[in-house]
Amino acid sequence: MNALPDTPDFEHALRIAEALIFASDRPVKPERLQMALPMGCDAPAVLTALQARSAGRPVELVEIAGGFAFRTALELAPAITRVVEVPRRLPRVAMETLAIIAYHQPVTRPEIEEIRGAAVAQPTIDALLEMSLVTTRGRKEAPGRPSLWVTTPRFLEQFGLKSLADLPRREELVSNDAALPLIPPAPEPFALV
Amino acid sequence: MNALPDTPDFEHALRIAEALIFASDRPVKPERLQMALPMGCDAPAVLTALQARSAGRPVELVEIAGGFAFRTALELAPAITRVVEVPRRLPRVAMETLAIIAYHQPVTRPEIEEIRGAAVAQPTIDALLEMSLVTTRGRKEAPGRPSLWVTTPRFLEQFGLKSLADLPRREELVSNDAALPLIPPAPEPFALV
Amino acid sequence: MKLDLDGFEGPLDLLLDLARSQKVDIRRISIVALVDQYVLVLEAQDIRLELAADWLVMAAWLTWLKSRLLLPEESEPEEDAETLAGRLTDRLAELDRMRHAAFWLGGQVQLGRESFGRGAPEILRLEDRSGIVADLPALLRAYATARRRATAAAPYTPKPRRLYSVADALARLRLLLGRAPGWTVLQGFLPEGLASPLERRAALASGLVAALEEARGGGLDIRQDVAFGPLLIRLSREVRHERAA
Repeated sequence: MNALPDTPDFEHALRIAEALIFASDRPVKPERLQMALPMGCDAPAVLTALQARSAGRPVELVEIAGGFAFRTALELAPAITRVVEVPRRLPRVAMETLAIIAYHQPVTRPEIEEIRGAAVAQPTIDALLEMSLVTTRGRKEAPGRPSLWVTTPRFLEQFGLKSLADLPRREELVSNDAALPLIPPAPEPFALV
Repeated sequence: MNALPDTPDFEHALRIAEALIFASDRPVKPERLQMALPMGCDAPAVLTALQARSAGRPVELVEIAGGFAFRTALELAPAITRVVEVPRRLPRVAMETLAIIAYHQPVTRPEIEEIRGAAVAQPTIDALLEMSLVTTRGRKEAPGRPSLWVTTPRFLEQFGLKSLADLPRREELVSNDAALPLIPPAPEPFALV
Repeated sequence: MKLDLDGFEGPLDLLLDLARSQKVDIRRISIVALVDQYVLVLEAQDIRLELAADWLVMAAWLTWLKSRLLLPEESEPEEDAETLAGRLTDRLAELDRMRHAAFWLGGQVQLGRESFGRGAPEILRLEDRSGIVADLPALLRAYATARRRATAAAPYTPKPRRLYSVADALARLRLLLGRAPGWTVLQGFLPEGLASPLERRAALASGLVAALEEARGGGLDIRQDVAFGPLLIRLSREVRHERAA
């Protein structure tokens, strides 16, 4: 027996869902919500209904990092940032390192440096660690047993991603970019193609 | 010129207030909200309106510590609160007392204090008793007839021991523990004359 | 060619930028043109010291690559220059992709910048603290700690030991000597019932010292006939005469 939309049971389930997700500082997984709902209420159905209702409100329900969380509407950001302290941006090097970890995880630091063609300074790793965007998971069975770096659920939250599959595919990263027009190379005497 | 209730300007101010209070890590004072509002919007009026609208909703605006914050409705608390088992650690003194009873049983409290080299307070003994880790068995035929303390079967269970004989020998734990009253005196090294 | 070197982290960065300034698809880039431009940059710019080593390796590698490409082909078992150039192109392409990924990430709606989460989350857990964490290692550690502390705190008290002192020996000697008529073995003057060998040795030593002291004052005579033989003592003649008088 399922509680159907617009029945008192379903409305009660919606109230529970809203309160639970609102109170939580991390995205709430459907399984966690299910534990809080009365018997016969389907968490995914409740979440879908709640998402529909919150659309257009100042605080919206979004799916993120494998769960659901309330987030302020984008257009309100300028007003809010006037009084809320906004963390400073990550430097370019840190963003690149983060991107490499995101796409190549699990990846060792020497491998990151190989891809960047330059050393990764400790402050860069520190900055990413401090924001809990990356972490290590085990070590690579290679000389020196270097640590393997991966992104965290917090990374998904930071960039509003449902999962790592939300990252653009690698092929899309270059070909869709207008800044790098695909002009055929000029004929060169020793052109290598 | 003030934005009046039910005008678009006032509605926008309500949206800003809701998002700001949601995102703030502490109760929002009217003066702080005022900084985020467009010119001509009165923060107290906006807060009053927001409070009225949120009444009866799963998340209500409440005045708290001189500011305003959202709180989940009280009647939803049982549904969204999860009981988590957080086992306590035994305080250091209790652990030491328990260890001494385990090794020296049956032992009186003065003897425990002698072995610890420090006093053992009654609440410590009470805590061990309450957790059924120790019990008394008879009294020592000595002045004051002090109770003799022993460990219980629950103690063995808690520490995963088959029997007390599973405990490592004392000498393996504390080398050169010559001050232990319960160790037999060593034989004289020399015999002359 | 004008380059702002401050933004660069390493040679690959520079190569990538050179590649871009050629306005070409990196995957189809002319390595030779790249090498030429790179060498130009190396000659024209002040290179930051910490990058110099990296750059030198890259420069050497590129120079070698260029020489391989310029020289007529030889049959050699090594990787050919085309493969190496291809690998460089792949690396540049991957760095370029990661640059774009970073750019894409930077353009995402970010938490705490464009959108905000709950600032003051509520505590959604009730703690049941009825259980205890207590494992055997903790118990054993506690025992060792308690014992070490107790041992360290206790002041050093040597075992009380009643040893026969020189003064005791003197008194006993004076008391008993008069009763013995002639030469008597020293041990005969020692108290009886000394249990431990240590006590017996101490008593013997005290007895000897007392006898020597008495002999020095002229109170008694000592003799030992052979080395390690028995020590014999008796009252000195003067004392005997005094007593007799």
